[in-house]
Amino acid sequence: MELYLYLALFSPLVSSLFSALFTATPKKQFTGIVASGLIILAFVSSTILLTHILSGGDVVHVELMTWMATGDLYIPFGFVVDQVSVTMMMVVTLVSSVVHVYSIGYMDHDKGFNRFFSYLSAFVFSMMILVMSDNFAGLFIGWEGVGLCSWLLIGFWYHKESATWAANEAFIMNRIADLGMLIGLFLVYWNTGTLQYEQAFAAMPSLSTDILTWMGIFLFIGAMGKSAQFPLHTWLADAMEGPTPVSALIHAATMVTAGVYLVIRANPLYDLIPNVGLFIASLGAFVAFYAASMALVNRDMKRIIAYSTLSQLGYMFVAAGLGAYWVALFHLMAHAFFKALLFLGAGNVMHAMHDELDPFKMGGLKKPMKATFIMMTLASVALAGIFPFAGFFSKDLILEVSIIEHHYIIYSVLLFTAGLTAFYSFRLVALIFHGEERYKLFGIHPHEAYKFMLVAMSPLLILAIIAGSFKMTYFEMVTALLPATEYHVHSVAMYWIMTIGTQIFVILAIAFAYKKYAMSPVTVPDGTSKMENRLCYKILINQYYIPYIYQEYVVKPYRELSTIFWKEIDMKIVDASVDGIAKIFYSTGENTRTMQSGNLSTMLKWMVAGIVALLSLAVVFGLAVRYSDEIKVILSGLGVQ
Amino acid sequence: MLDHILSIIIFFPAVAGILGFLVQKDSVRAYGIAVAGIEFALSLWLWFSFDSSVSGMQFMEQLPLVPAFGINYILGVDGISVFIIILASFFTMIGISSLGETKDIKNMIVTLLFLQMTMAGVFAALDAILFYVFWELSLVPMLYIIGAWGGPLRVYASVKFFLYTFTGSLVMLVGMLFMAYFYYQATGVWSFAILEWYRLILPESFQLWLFAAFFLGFAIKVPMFPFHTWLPYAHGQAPTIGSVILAAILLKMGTYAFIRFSLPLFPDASVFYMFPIAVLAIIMIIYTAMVAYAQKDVKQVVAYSSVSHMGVIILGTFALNVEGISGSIFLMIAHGVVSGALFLLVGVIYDRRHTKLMSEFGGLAHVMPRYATIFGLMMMASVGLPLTINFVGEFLSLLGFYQQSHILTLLAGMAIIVGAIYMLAAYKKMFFGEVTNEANRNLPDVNKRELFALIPLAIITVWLGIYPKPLLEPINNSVKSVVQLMHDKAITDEAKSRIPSLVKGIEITKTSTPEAH
Amino acid sequence: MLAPVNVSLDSLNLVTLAPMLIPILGALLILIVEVSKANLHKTLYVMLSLLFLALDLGAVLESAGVFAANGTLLGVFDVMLIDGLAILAQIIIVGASLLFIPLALTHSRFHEFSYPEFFALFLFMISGFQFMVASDNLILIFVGLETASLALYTIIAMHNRDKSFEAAVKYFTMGALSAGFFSFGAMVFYALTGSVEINQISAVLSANHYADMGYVLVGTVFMLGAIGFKVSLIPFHTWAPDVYEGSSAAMAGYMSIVPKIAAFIVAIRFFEFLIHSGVVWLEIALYASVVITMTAANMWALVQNDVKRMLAYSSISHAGFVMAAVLIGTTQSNSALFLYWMLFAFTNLGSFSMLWISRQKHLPEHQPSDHTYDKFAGMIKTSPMAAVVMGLFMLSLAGIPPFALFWGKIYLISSAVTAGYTILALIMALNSAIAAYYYLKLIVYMFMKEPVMGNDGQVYISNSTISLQVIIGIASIGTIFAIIALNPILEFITSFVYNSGY
Amino acid sequence: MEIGLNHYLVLSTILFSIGLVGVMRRKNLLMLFFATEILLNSVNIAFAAISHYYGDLTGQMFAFFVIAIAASEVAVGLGLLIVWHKRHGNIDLEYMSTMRG
Repeated sequence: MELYLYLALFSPLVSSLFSALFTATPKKQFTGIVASGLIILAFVSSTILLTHILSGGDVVHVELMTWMATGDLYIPFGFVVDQVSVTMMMVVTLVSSVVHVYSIGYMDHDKGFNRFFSYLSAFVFSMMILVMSDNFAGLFIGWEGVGLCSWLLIGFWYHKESATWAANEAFIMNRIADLGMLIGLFLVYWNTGTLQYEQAFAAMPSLSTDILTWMGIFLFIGAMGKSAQFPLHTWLADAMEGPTPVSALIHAATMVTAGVYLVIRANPLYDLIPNVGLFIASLGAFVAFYAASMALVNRDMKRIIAYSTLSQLGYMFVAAGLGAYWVALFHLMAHAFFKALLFLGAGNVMHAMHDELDPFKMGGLKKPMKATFIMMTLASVALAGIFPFAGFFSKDLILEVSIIEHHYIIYSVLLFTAGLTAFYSFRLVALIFHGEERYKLFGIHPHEAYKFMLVAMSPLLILAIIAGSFKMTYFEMVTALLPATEYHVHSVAMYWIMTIGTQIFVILAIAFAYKKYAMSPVTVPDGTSKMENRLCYKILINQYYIPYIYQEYVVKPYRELSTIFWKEIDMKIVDASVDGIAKIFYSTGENTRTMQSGNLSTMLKWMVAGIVALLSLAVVFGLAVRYSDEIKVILSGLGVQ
Repeated sequence: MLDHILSIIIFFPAVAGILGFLVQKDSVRAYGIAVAGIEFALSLWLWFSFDSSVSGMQFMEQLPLVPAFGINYILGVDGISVFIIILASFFTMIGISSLGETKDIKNMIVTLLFLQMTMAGVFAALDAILFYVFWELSLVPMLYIIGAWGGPLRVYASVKFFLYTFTGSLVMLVGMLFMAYFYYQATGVWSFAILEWYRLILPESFQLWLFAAFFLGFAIKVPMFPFHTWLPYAHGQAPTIGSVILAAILLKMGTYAFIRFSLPLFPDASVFYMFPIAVLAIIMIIYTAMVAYAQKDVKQVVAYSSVSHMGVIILGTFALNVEGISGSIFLMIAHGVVSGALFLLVGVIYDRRHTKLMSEFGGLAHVMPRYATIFGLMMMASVGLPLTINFVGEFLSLLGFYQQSHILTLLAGMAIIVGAIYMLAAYKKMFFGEVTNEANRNLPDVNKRELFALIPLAIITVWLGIYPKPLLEPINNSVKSVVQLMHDKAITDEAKSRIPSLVKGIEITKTSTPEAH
Repeated sequence: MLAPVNVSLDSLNLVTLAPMLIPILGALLILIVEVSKANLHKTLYVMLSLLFLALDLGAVLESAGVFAANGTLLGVFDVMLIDGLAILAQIIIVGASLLFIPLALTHSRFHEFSYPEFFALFLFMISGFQFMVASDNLILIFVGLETASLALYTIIAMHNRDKSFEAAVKYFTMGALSAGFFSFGAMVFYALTGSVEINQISAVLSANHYADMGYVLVGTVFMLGAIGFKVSLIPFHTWAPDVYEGSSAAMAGYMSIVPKIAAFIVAIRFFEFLIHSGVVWLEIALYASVVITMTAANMWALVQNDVKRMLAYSSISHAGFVMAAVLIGTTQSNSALFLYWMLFAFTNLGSFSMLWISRQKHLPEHQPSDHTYDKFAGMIKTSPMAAVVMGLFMLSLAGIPPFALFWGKIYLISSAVTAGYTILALIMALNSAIAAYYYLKLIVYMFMKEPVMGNDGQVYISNSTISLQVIIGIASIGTIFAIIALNPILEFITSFVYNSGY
Repeated sequence: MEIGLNHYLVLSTILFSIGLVGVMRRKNLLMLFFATEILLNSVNIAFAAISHYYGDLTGQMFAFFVIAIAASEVAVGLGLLIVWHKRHGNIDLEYMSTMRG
């Protein structure tokens, strides 16, 4: 089995390096094909590992070599394939295989084709390290690695100012969270003496709650950055500047879920600190609603999906925070499939619309892009959580968890958000595919994507539909590692009322969206309509003014403070005082050199003055002898004995 | 020959430098590369014959110079110093081979060879006066390099560099003389041998004063805030080769000296001053990073980033535990490689455009993709991305200091944020966007000569990031003995508790020998 | 009625006089030669002087051997005192003179060397200094001091330029004043103790426990004034820059070494017993004047435009630095004084010789003085070897290791540290940093500036001859490789100083 | 009133002070030399008196040496003065300040 582990881990690396060889050369179709092949190889290996684990095989654990060893610290490159990581591996390799193949078509005309595959595979490699590592340090390598790749890929079109800005924003914001993560690692190390999951978690129950709470908080801060939780969420929407396959892979399916993965992985820790868990759940619920509300009015197709991702991450954190780790992981998996599908569909639309992102300028695309229409609709259905699609199983479960754990506020928030989710998803679908063909106003002739791209998307489609049916198999597998709490509402009647109620609520929301955007005529908003001038619309379209606040009250002051530090403090105080000391000597010399007037008379006077001064000093001394005791104290300080 | 390999490493370049005067002008570059190559080979030989499992000094040489005053010619290396020596000869080789069109190239090469002598000497010297001799002597070639080949403010910059560091080290010299006097009082014999001094246990009050005296000398060299202002000038005005060696090796003298002198000689004072120094280090990290962000000149960005990184090194040193000190030593090497490479990279663009202002560039990734790639790698290393060389050092330094103070480590950890901010901003300004300046439109990408210098650095950056063990293991062994020495020597309870004792038993060595797995 | 003088020649111990008599004989010989045949070439006189100085050195070393075996020698009615200090000082005096004399063999012809009297006066002067250091009798010290000084005034004037005469007059007048101070000081001590021998004075004073402290202080003030003038302590230093500027560079270098070591010996003999007997006032006064001399002279040197004048101020500063040894007054500090001065002799004579070698016969129009900084601009391009050597001397003067002066510096600072003068040690150290600036200034000019137009480098060696090159070679070898000879020298000095009771 | 040692010493001190004032005030080189002679001779008086007081010849010997030295100083000084006068036609200190700073 170790062979497959290595294959799964390193074939993306090989793929990345292989593509990297051709970065300087013009587009080579085979780089994409080879890269995709290698990623698929990783997928196949992961599948073999999955079957191994499913069939009750042992956890595969290898240690490649030492990374750092000093003092008591020992960090190896250790990798583990257990029930949790194999799930993540499956998600990562599957979605990335799809995205790789898809990208061959999507990036067809791009100059940086080879470079793109290099970055993309590097991302997969980093993600594999992240999920497969058997210790926190390895996790951190992957953590930063995906951050780097995310930076590279968001800024892939580096000639675009907005893209590079978004890349830097993402990187820096993630770095803020990474600091928390790093501190979390330090806490783990100094309290448990190791960074290996196994030993560290084993040592944790004996630690005081305070320490564990801090550990939990700092690790979660790391998770907040990567999973774009409030208040570190703004980068995710801006990250949509990257190519769409990137958004699908990184900013929907895999990287952003790393935070959830971390909380799941650290479940023995979070089990010990339910207060932090509750905070995580509350924050998750808040973000779920908060992000969904922004998605309601947004006019950028990719941003809407990004907010939806954010919202769904909130759901996952609710589950993880409430201790339903397997539920969180399950939703993570299901979400990966339908959200990646949604993004790839959006990518097709973008291609067709020549990178137009405003759905108000589309409409009626279902005719020219039938396959995409179907896929996106089904993905949206899955996202909305309609039975029997994947989202139903996973999302409803989270609602159940919250009610079973008696967190009714969270439950109601999540329920309401489910309605919002359905609304904005179908608002998007309706605006893009239904209604009149507004795109004609802009003289665009949309066309369907390459067939192989659609074929590549099909696994996701299938999984988005049927993933829910794996629930029990999955449950049995992961609960070998995660707390095996089954969540059942106590009374059957209650269960049915809840489930059907939710379904009706969601369907009503979908219907409302269709009524508003598909049935009635839609005009391209131009800032004059009554709705656009409402306060709540303004707040939502401006993302609650958070980016503005960051720009005005964080970024700008930082820049100004930097300039002040440089020009005022460094130059005018620190440096000037050093030069000032030197100048004191120089100017004293300059001012007193007149003492040497060259006149013999003056020179003689100086000599006599010297004698007179010494004589007066002698007189002073004579007086001082009377007060000798006091003076001796002072002199001893000067070193005179 | 192995018995005297350190002497050979030190004096070979000097002798070769003198002979270099006789070499004909057009051939002197080849001569320089050859000499530096031999020197590097010698230092590699040193590495191969170095026994990593020994924690003490190796290749010791001893020769009385002024026995009446206790001055001896004592050389030796341990895990702490050996790699910096290798790094020094490596950078001298890289530096000479990357020299492009330079006026008075003969003088430059001879000066560099002399500089190499002083650099090797500082790190190999085990006698305080011998150390001081090389320490001061290293100022002279650098003064000349900055002053003769530098930018418009070169004279100001070079003299400032010289006087500032000279002033600090004079105070340090007084401290050394005090140390020798205490040794004389204790034993009746004059001695400046560092290993002899290690045996001396001083009362705390003396430690505090002497620490302060040594500190001034080292802090200016490092340079620590608020003594850092010579550095931007020196870097800003120095030619590429000067900046490279200054950043890669000369700055490390200060941090190395902290570990060689301050910690083992004054363990109680080290503990006493730990927090004030940590605060200074944090100011260095955050404040200079912000200053770096405000710079308009890319070389100044890298210069200020050096100060910022040196802050992390200082912090790791004053963690006073094995993790922190090992990390800081590793980071010295790492920062040497990375900042050296960054200065070389800045030199590449300066050679082409004769400007270092970032506003002059933009979109260079289009015209110089290879350059952008290497620059990006080095930038990411500088930012401290895992699996690059810097991360190992930074991680260990911060990890080590976390044991001493949580809040301060949290503040110091801001390094990874603020570092990313100025580096990414600078990278964006230079490489991203459209090519706006016509002068940049047809710039040639890095050429073979430049690649010859940069590729090895890139390889080292990644290799040691993934597999730091060849360095970390010997460093670890030597640091352990330093920490144990400090623990044993400490007299105050505070110090005893802050500095861990390693004599806990066998289980430590068990977990730290990775072969077992 | 006095008793008839009745002493045996043996007890006179005339051998103690030998070192002083040899230069006097030489001087007389030179005068006789000159009288018997005029217009002989200067090389003859140079060689004669060299020979006699070599003999003199031999005699000094001979007495050093005697001292090492038998201890301190007294002679000629106990007026002569040949102890370790005297021998060490004579070695420095004669050695420096040996290095100086060949500098007369310049390429250009200078006025003073064409007179044989110059060499005679020079030898007289040496014997004067030798008397000065080899006695603890204030009369003999005074006579030696004045003999040497009067010869020196004349020698300076013989350079035969307006500035030389001005310098000689200034030096002479101030010297006369200082002679007044010396005699007045001696008179006070004579009045107090009835003796003019330093050890007698010391014994009498301590016997009555310094009862007349007020008068002791008055005497000390005047002695300090007189000796301060010789070693150029501020504010008695004003002659130094002008005299250095007025005399030839070689002579200036000589003056920065030899007269001062003689004065240091007197200072050691006279002041240290006072300090050790608890005349705290003197300690404070010396402390203050040492610090002021070091620092202020450094600051003035910073602002000079002429290299020779800068070196003059730097010499003042070095003198102040070394005067600290007298203040500290331990065996280590006294040894450090000699060590420092020997090393300083090499370095400073070397750097002044470099100025001498670049001395033009006539001052060019655009140049305000002989050795402006501008003159040295870009020297590395036109005359690299000379620039490197000059840079070497500057680095040594700045105290950059491993060059000669560094070793003297650390030993002296170490003695301050050892004696508990921590603040003084720091001030001494930091002064080196200030000083480094002006030495660097010359290096900056030589190495980092572009050459002045039309300067082909010939100017830097316009005065060069083999003999000058040899001297500079010796000086630079001494400067670079001082460390090798350091241990024997240090042991030698320490044993001599220690055995003399200092 | 008998003339004692103190009278001589006071006289000597007064003369010395006169000499000092003269050294400081005189602008004429020749007068300056006179002032220095006064200085030295004031000391001679004191030496002679003290020598007599102690009944010891040392002081007188010192005085003789001072006289001799003063004489040779005059010789050298006058020589310099004459040369200066030949070259510049004056012996005023004011004109003797080409070197300064």
